Amino acid sequence: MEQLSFVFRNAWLIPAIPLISFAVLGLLVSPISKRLAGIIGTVAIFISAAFSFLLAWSYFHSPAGREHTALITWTCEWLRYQTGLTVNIGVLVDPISVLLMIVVTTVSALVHLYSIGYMHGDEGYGRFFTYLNLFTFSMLGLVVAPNIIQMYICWELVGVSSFLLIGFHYQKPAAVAASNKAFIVTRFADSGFLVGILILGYYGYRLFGEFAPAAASAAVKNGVTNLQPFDFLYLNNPAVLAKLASINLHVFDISLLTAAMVLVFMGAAGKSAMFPLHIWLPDAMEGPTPVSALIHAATMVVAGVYLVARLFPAFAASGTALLVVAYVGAFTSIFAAIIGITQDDIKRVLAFSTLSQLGYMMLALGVATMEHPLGYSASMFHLFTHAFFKALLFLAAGAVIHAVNTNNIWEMGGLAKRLPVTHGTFLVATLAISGIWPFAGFFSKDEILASALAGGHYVVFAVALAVAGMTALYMFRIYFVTFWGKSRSDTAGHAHEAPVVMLLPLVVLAILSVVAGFVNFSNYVSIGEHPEHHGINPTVAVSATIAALTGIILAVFFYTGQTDRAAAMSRLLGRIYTLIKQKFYIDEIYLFITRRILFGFIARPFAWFDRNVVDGGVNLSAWITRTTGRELRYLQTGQVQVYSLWFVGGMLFLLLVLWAGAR
Amino acid sequence: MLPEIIVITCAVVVLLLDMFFDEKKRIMLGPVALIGLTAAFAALTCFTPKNGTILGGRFAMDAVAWWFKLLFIISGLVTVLLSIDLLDGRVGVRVRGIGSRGEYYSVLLFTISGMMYIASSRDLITLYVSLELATIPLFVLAAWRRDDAQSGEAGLKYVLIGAMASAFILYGLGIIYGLTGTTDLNLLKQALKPSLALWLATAMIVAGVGFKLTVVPFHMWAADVYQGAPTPVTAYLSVASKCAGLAFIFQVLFRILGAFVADGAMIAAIFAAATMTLGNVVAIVQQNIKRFMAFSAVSQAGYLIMGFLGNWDLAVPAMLYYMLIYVTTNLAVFACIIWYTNETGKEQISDYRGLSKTNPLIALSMMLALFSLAGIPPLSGFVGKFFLFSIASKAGFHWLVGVAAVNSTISLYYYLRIVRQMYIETADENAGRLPVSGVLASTIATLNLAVVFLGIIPVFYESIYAQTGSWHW
Amino acid sequence: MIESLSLHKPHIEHWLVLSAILFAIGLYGLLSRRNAIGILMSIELMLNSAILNLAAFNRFVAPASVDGQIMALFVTAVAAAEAVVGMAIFVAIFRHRRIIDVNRMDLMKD
Amino acid sequence: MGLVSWLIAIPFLTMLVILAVPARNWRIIRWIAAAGCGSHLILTSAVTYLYCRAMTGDSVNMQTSLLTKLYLVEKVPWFESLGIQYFVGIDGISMAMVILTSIVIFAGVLASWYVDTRTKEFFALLLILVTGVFGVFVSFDLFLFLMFYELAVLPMYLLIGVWGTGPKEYSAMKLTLMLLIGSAFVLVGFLALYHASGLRTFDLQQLAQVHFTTDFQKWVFPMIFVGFGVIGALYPLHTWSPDGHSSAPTAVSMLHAGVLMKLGGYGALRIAVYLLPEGAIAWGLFFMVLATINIIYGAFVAVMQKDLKYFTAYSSVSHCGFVLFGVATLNMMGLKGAVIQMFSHGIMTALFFALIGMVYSRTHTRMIDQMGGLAKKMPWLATTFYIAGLASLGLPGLSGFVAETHVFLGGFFGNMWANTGVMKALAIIATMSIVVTAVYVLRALARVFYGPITNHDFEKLTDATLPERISTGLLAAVLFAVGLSPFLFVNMIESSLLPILNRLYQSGAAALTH
Repeated sequence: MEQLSFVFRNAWLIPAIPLISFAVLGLLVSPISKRLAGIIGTVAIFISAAFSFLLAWSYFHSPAGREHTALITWTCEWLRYQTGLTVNIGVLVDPISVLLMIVVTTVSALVHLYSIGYMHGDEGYGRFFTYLNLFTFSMLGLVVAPNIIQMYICWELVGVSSFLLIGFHYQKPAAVAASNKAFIVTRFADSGFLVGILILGYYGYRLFGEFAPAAASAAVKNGVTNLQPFDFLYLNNPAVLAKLASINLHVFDISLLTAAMVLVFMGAAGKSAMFPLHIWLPDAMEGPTPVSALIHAATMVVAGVYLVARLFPAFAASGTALLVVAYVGAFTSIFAAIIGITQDDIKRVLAFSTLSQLGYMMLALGVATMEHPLGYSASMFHLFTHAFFKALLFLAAGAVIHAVNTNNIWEMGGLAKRLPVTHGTFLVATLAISGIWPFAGFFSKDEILASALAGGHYVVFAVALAVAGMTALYMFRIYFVTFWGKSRSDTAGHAHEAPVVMLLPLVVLAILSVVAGFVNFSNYVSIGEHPEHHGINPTVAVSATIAALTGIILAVFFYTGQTDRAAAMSRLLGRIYTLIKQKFYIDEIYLFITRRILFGFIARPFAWFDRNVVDGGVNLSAWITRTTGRELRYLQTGQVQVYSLWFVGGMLFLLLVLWAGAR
Repeated sequence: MLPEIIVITCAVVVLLLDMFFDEKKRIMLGPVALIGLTAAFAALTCFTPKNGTILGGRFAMDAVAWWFKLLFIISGLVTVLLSIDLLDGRVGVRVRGIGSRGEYYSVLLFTISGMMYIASSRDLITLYVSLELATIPLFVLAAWRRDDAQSGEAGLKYVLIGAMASAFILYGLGIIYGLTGTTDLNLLKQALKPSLALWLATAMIVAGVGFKLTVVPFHMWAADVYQGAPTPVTAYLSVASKCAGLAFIFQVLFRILGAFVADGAMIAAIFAAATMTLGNVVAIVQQNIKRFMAFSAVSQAGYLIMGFLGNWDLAVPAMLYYMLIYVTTNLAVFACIIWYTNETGKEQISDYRGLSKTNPLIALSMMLALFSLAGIPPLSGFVGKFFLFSIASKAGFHWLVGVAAVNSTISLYYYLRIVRQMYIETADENAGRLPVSGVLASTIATLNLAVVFLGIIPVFYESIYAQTGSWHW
Repeated sequence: MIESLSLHKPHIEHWLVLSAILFAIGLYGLLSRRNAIGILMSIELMLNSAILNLAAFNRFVAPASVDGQIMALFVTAVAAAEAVVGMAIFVAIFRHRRIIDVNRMDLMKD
Repeated sequence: MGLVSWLIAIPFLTMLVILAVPARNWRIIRWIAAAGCGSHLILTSAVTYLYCRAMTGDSVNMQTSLLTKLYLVEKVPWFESLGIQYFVGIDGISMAMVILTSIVIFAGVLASWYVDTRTKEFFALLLILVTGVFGVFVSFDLFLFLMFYELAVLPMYLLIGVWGTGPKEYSAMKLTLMLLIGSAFVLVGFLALYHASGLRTFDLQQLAQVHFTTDFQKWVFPMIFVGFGVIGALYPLHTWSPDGHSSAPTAVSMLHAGVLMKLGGYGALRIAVYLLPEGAIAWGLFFMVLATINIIYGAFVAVMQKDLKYFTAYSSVSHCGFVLFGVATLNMMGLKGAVIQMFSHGIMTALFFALIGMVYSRTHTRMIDQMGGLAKKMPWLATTFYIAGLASLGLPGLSGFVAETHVFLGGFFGNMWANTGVMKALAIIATMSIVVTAVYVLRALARVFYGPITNHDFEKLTDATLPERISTGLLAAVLFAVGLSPFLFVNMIESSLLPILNRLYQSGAAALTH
């Protein structure tokens, strides 16, 4: 293969720059000058963003880019578990990683910029930017990971940086609780992921001798010199996958591959907050709004989707795992959408909409196959567009909250004229997410629906269609309630527009969420031999638009003018309404399981057992010894004749033993 | 034979001087005894060959005998050093009825000479007589404090049981004489045939010696006698009398019963296990430090007789080396106890509260000595025990090694009780620094150096091994 | 009958049995007497039985040599010494505490 | 006197110097101690450099060697007639442990900078203890090993008994006795080895060439393993650890949890597994099950703890379970993981105890629910505490992750003798512990440092002082260093693990054939 150009060879700079700036900020700057910390952090990300655009450009204009082949542009040995099982950290450049790099750096850069305004005057200002840089680094490291171990490492690192950022206001108990919850839930998911890695690594290692030569020769064009069992290029190798799929695990009669992939998907579901591991995401909204925009809308939460896409051939090779992905995704999307309709906290509504959009992406992946990879591209496409308008929604919401100091939409209202820019951008984003032509969401959603239909998953298609309608409903619900009508609180009465440094990102993102849809995406991102090019499919487009419009109309009907219709409706639904409003009591169920079952029935008994039985045993032996001594001392009666008696007895015993021993 | 002669002469000289001196001059007696013992020491180390016989083979020297004599002289020397302050009344708390130094020293010297004879007598007669010469004066010493009820009682108990033991021994020796018709140890060995009579004799003799070695169940006297006797005498009893017992049983087992010793391993193991365990568990609950030391001594005897499990080329040196270490270590502990009793007249373990505050150095030495008794490296006790355990392990008694090792852990528990009193418990507010006489200070220091270095410097063990490893009896 | 007895020369077994009986009596006394002096006497008895043994053995086993007799002599002296020491200590205690009963001599126990 | 002897000698000499200084000027004493340990740190780095330079050449031909290659060896006959000798040297495993100890004691001295009661005795005892520890790690003669081992255990009694808190006498006695009972088992095993070999030597390398009979190995291995397991907190012999650690003063907890508990794993690996491979093969699975219990059980019990020190002690039980687990897997990754975990847990838990001590010295409570919001007042302590916590829950980038993945992979890869299915199951169970660990660590730390300040006395608390910052900063830095560049560390130890494995495979193959 030809010598890689400068850009490729130095692609490692994209994650490295934020890392360096993180180290510099954490150790040197933020103790000294907070203001400087903000600037440095932001600039660093902008540089890295520029670099990633450069990379994207040169990749898609390179022969490799045109046929979607991955390139390992930089690699070095990090850890050798044993000979033949080495982890080489590196940079993998392929369509989706490039895509994600663009998304991450862009959104991150804009969020940094926004935060300069938003976090102004916060005493943790420097810390905030340090954490943001850490996050950006970890996310980029995850994106470029060429092997599953590096993926896992950065996976954990994004987890911890999200933990730090959710709990940023560590004196707010709610924030602390939310951060712990987020970390622990994802950690639980990651344990599944780790077991999946163990399985893949072990069998990959066992089969390595068999398949490595072929895989390695195949991998040469990707610029890999020494292939390792943990590398994606090896794990995605069809021959290996076929072999793994043929091994039957004798529990539930599923193949080894399926087991491994389902476990891996558990990790993905945790990170992307799929049902039933979604509970942490709504609480994560306790974090500062820019964090929600960056981590919990645009980038980190799509890591799960990215992981599935990264291992897509493996998922595809085990059909079952892919079906699991599809149905979990579909269920989550509708489940979250239903809840979203009833929430009052603007950020929580957005969180639930994020859930449902992530479900969308998952189901898109689930309906794709190696032969018909439309869903694959569609999912990535939606990831791409969603990143922009969802980030925009959050940032705009942030601007609103910044103005009215409340999250409750019922304390807002009539903000349209007071916050014109925010209102405009928010409207754009709302239209985009509702999938109205010509906004970005329209195209990506349309592609997803088309792929579902083409894949013949009619249930999924129906669900997706319904979700499209609901999305429009709840989005316009908060839109109307927030910006129209008359203001329902005096703070909302005289709210002021945010500073320019905050509005600028809004505008940029608004533009992006308009134009992003016109990218002919599947040219760039696809998988398999024959990429499918997708034009507008009229039936799908029409049905989707109708669904969206229905949603909007319903929103208009319920939430414009005097708003007692909504109340009436909820009263009509009664129980069901409260059930939905309480998010189906999932949190309470979890609490019950952990507190009552795990702690009450395992941890506490163990603790008791340890203190009383195990330790008791030790003390008992000591007590026995002491008591024996106390009893035996009474042999010493002080009576000389008793002593003599013992003497004689001993003599006789000795005689007996000698005599017995002699004969 | 020169050292024995010197010791006896010295004893006589001391006695005579005691008659002719007046009270003021009697202060010279202690030094005289010291000079005598030092001379004997010099004579032994410089002028005494490690083999050879006189008196027609009735009295013989060999390496084992040589080392035993060394031990006896050392313990005698130290005992005199420890007694001087008490006898001359340079103490914090005067004890009445401790006078008459002359007799004290001469009696002490007589026992020493008797023990020295045991090691090298080659005839039943001399063996028995020297044993008695070593024992009877001890009765006197134990009861030394005429007007102290405990001391008297200790003496009486000691004399009664001691006499009984010697009667048993004598009867056993008589039977052996009857079986062979000779009293010459060298001839006895070939003449003996296994028979019930022989087992009876053996049982009686071993029981009698077990009394001196404080082997369970012949140990009962020890607690009371140790507690009642004057502390220096207790110190002497705890080391010298045990040494004498060992020397005697060496004579009996190796010279008389040499042919049958190997069969006795199991018995030795049983007695060892019983002795160390009983000694330890009872020592746990003691309050009086002398009585406590008695039980600790019992358990040490238990470790000691692990040496009788075979492999004599290793066992004999191991036992001798252990005896050497035991003598120094135990005397080191007793030196501290004697000092404390001299200054305060207290004997309870709890009285040692906060000693590390008032007299840090003595507390340190006592702690070192105690740890050495417990067998904590790098102190000599560890090495000594380790070699004995190794004997047991080589003989295949792994269970006994386990028992012994666990026992030494238990023993650590009660030694730590004293350490805790000295270091962890806080002293009474009015407790001040107690004076230390030069003699005691130097003795304690020397003994502790020995305690530390015997475990690190291999030369002593190596020479014992070289001389007695190939000891043919 | 008297003659028959007188004609019948005592043999070694007789002496041994006698000494054994003496020893046993002594032991019994040692274990049972309450009076310290009695105990000392019983010990003397045990020692003397041993002496008797030695003499007998010398006479019957090794008549050529005199080791046994010598030993007997030595032991007599030793026994005397022991008795003396014992008596002395006992006297000291008696002077001090006015008791002869060894059962009450248990200041030190446990 | 070679460098390795100096490794042992420096703390001892420092102790002598301290004894020479009059007790009243304790400030000087602590400076002396710091200087001594600092110089020891320098020496250690020098030795490390020498070792690495010498090792890189040889690591190739270790692939098939049955004898571990030692560097900087010193061999002096001692009790010659019994084949006892002063035999010290360095190989990868001991190197790692020496580095660990050197760092921890330096940090420990700095962490106990404000001990003002009986300072002289305190530092003297501390240094004796460390002398023993270094001795154990570099000695390759079983007698010497045992000697240093007990020397290292005993000072603990006084250190806890005098300077401790709470039921200190009880805990101190319990700890000392349990550990010495353990060493009693070890003693039995050593003597059995000594005599069974018939060589009349305690030389580890000569014993390693003897083939002991299978039956012999089958009863001696558990003896030695359990004996070391006691100090390695092997379930159910771990109960000295919570009491001991909670009563011990800061530096002592650091050393004890950080270093002494490693003696167990070290001995089990270096002596039990190395000398008795067949025994290891026979008993591996059994001890693996126990270790798994350690891991899970310790974690769950830690969830329930109210006292920070108990909390850390139980997490130590759980983490030392990883060490024993790794040893029991009997394969490369497992053993390597065990060694790395020893190192990583040593540093991590030392950091934990140091911080607990510092927090306690400010708040005068260790009860988790009596604290709160301390991060506001002591950001440094909070940050380092979180670093330690994240390391203990195995966050990548910190040393814990490297160790744990090694152990998990080791368990999952299994070995050719035990039932791999069971081993996989155990490995998966062990993996679940990372969740529980996350739960208890985060809950406790959040309770202590986050949230609003509950107690108004905490308003005027201060952050760490300079010595404390150096001590904790050093430890945290090491955590990062190992976590970010494990390759340095791993290559250092790998070549020394090969002989152990080669012996295992050799005798394991024999065991499989008949």
